[in-house]
Amino acid sequence: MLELQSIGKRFGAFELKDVSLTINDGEYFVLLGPSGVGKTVLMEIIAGLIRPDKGRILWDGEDITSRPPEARGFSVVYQDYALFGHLTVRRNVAYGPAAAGASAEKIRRQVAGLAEILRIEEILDRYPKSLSGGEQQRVALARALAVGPQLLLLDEPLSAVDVNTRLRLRKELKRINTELNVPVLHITHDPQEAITLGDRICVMLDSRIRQVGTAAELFHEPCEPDVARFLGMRNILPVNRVKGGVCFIDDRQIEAGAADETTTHIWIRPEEILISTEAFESSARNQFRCLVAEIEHHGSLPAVQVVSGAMSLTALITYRSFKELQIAVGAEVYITFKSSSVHCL
Amino acid sequence: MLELQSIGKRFGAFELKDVSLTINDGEYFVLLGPSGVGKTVLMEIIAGLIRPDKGRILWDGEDITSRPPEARGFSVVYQDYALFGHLTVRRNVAYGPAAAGASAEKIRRQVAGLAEILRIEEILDRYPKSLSGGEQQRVALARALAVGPQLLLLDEPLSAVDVNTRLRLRKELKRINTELNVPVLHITHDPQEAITLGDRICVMLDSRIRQVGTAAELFHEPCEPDVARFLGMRNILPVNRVKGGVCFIDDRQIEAGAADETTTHIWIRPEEILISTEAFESSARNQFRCLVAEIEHHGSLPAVQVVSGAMSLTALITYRSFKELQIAVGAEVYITFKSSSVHCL
Amino acid sequence: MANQRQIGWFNLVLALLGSCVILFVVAPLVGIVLATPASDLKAASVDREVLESIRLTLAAALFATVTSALVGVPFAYLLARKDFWGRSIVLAVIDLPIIIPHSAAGIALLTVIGRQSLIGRLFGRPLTGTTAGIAVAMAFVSIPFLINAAREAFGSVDTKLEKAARTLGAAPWRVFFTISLPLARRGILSGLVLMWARGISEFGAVVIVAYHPMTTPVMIFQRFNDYGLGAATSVAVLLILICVAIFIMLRVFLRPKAEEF
Amino acid sequence: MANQRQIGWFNLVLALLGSCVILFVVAPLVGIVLATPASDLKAASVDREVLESIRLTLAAALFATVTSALVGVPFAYLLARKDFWGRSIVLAVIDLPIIIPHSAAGIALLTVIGRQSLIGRLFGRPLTGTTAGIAVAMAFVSIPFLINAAREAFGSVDTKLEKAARTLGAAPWRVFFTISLPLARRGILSGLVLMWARGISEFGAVVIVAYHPMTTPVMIFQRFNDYGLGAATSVAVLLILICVAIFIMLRVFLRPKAEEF
Repeated sequence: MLELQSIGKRFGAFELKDVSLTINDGEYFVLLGPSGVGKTVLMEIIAGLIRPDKGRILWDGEDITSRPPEARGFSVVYQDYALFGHLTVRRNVAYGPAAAGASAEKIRRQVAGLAEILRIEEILDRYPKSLSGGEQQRVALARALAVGPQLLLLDEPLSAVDVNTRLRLRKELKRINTELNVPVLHITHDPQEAITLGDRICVMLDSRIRQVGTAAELFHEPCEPDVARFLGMRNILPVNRVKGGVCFIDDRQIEAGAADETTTHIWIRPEEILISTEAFESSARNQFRCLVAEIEHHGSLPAVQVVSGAMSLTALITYRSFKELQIAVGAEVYITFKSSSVHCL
Repeated sequence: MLELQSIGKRFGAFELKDVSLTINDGEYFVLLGPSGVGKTVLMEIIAGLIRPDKGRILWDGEDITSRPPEARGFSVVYQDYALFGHLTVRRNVAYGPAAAGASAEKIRRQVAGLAEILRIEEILDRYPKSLSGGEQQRVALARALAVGPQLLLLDEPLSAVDVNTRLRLRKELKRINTELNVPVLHITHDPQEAITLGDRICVMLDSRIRQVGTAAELFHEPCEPDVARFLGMRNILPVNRVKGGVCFIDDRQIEAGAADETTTHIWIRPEEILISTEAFESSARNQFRCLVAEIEHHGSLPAVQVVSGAMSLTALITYRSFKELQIAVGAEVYITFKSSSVHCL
Repeated sequence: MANQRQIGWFNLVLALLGSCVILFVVAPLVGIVLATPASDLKAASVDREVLESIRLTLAAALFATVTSALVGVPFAYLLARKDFWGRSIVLAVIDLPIIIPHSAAGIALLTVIGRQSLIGRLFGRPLTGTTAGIAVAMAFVSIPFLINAAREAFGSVDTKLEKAARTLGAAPWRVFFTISLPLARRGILSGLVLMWARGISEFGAVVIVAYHPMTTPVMIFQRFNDYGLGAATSVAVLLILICVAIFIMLRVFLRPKAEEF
Repeated sequence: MANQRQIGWFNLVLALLGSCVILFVVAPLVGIVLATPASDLKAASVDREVLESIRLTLAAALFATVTSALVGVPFAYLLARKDFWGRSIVLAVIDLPIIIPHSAAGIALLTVIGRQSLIGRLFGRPLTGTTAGIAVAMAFVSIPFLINAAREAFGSVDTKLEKAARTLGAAPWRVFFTISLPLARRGILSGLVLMWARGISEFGAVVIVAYHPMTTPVMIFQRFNDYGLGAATSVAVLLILICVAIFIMLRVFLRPKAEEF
């Protein structure tokens, strides 16, 4: 178990502030944040490549803050893989065991085993330069796993490969984590990736940790609007005041079952908003007449942006409804959503 | 109107093969393809920066193949903006008019006008280095527009900015295209971007043009499985044979209204597949008992991958149904889709 | 902790080796300054013969530099941008003066500008023993420094900037003067100063082309030969100080400023 | 088309300027070869005095290079990797020998290794007039080339590779020998050859430290002074050929091979 206690680090104008977090045994932990927020610095602090100005790092309760990287056993896979260009794939993978003084026979067996797991047997005698992005990625993983790491640190490992390879490698990473029972710290700027992979996700904004939790927790109860926005959520509305379960938002009132005095923002999932061409009676407590302001086609699900007075909301509907309702920019439509669909922040 | 006639270009192992296409007046034309496919080379051939080995380039019917870039009037916005670091924003924007010998007064007015349109008035006296990605992007656009271009060439203009800026800039690009009536050639590797922006989209794979059409045409009638796959479509199944509107796919038979002898692949939209925990009678002609193989959370819409024999399909359902149906990996479910939902390739 | 000490050892050994190098470079310079009484230095700095040689040296090197720049900088741009047939041979030829022994270079120059040479006959008299001859010798041995510096400076200018400028309607010559040259100016300027400094310090080629008029490096050699070490050191210190001043100028004023662009 | 011609003009002018530069560099070298009858060259190449001086020159320069490499290459690694206080001053100090006039450098070295110096008194006799003295003079003027080449070579090795190696369990010294040094080997090797070539061609500093034993650049100067141009050219051509051969070796064998990595 890795524990960071109030880690701080300053480089000129950049400052990492008071970072505390825990990575449990066998956990797939994702560090999610926009670029430039200090994720890589934090990773290098964990690896021992950068010394923090403040704070302590504990591994299974033991203070390892001043232990050099070669004695920590946390291996790093960098975004561009950082393969050793002057060595064959085989010798890249063997680098760690050789540095540890393993016997030639033991190294041979270890390389063979990892080559099988990661399906790189065919390329063991090639040089990194001649490999595709996906192959390089697997070699980098094999090299990192060859030392039998206590913790695997992955710095944006999927950002340099194309979409299809990325989907395949995601599964591979998760499989390694589960089968070899290695805890993983995975850095990414992509919320999708974090959701798909992370047992727990840590959202970092402005060099500070904002929220740690499972994907479900983050998406259902983001702790602040910044986090929600970063996660790509739409329909976050600031609330002026709340009275008896009704949120006052500029010139509109929205009924929200969960609203109380502490509510500052509400959030409505785009796919929980129903669009109709006529008003209708239903159990849903919120219904507004709107104008269609814009239609965006993301993949095959049209996102319809509607405005009602000063309030602007986006609804995600199926392509079929989109065609049946004949929605066009400027058309008058009704939106309907349940009071229980209104989430409070 | 720009016409490329059988353009070919070879650089060592790379070859651009027989490219012919037309960009109409005022059109927003998107060139879509994975990286390394030669999109930038093609753009530089259009700009006059690279001379093609073969083929002709016509502008309004006139052959401009051997005309140098400064005489074509097609301005380029590069991926990293390529702003002149030794000049202020103002002088960056004024570069083109100054090169054309415009009077100081005319340049002043032109810069002021564009600065207003692109909202860069505040930063006119700053140097590019001090600007954010989104600001640099707008300056690059202003500079390119200052020459009153015949055609605007954009090379991955949105790939270096963060998600929120990207969404804002997309609208800006579309607005410029519409309001100033400048035809745009926009290069991207992102199908989403192509769909959102393009009046017409040209899909380029393996240095060759595969299909040109509107977003709707591409998504409803992709001409070949490669194109469909690149567009991110799931559920493309190869058909063994077709008999009386029934497609034989390994050990399964799917009814498809549109299938005939020429059908080689069928394609089912993930959101047109219904998932239920029990079989039911309906007008939909295709129903299969399946096992849930995997659940992926992309944003807030879960993608459920199911297998029935050798057939694997993905269904996109709402988060609410997902919770109500209590779908878990390994569960038995039924999928149902209409014969008219089966698209033939 | 053992591992902590290991890091320390590694860097300590490197630092020790480094100190040896620094000492090796600094010791002779400190030595010569210590060996020169202030009075000798003062005497040298008002010696008309010395001052005249310094003036000659600076002027000849400046002339060599400016002339070379007018021809060499545009050529460096061509070398940075175009990949023509035989380019690597041309690059090698430009580097030749760096590795040719300077006394041999002086002899070689004599075959071109000496008494029997085409130029010698053309002008009616050889360039040997003239300021022009000195400048030619200086230019020959130092022009690679200018061209290489300018070529690298142009090479570090992103060609996309030039391409963008072309599409904005600028002809090639306009792109060169408004984009390439301003963006490469620091590198070119430091190449100019470097070439000037190399010209000033040239001894081997100059002493063969022109023993008179006497440049300062030649004068140091002559005084050492004719009057011994004592007579040479004060002039040597004076010249070293001038070169170090130019060098500091190069380092301090031409260092790329990170904050600008 | 008018615009097409414009591009042509621009490049044509640059190419013309380039031809002037090439001519300026090549003419003296062609001139000296043409001026030397084959018989003279043959005579020089069997002249025992000449051969002995060439042997001495190559050996002294080699000795200077190898010794400097053992100390300087690890130091270059430190300079490439660590950002310590005063680093830019250290970098400047290392470059000093490049800009100090070589005759002045020779005088400065005399104050350290000459008769009156500490080292002179320590050994009971000065290093002047010895092979060791020659090697010291060669090392002084050429060590910046080695250190800068090695520093740049190490600098171009991605530090992420070294970091990755550290996390794989390799101690700093192991990372240096298994990652940094092999990846920088081409740059270092070309720095070594460059330093060797610069040592061979050194004249100014060597002639002051040791007129005897006579290195080839000194012999060219001595023959020119004592017997005139004719006597000097054959030795000069011989030395130029040796230097050009080393130079071609540097260019052909040490060019980075694109296909490897």
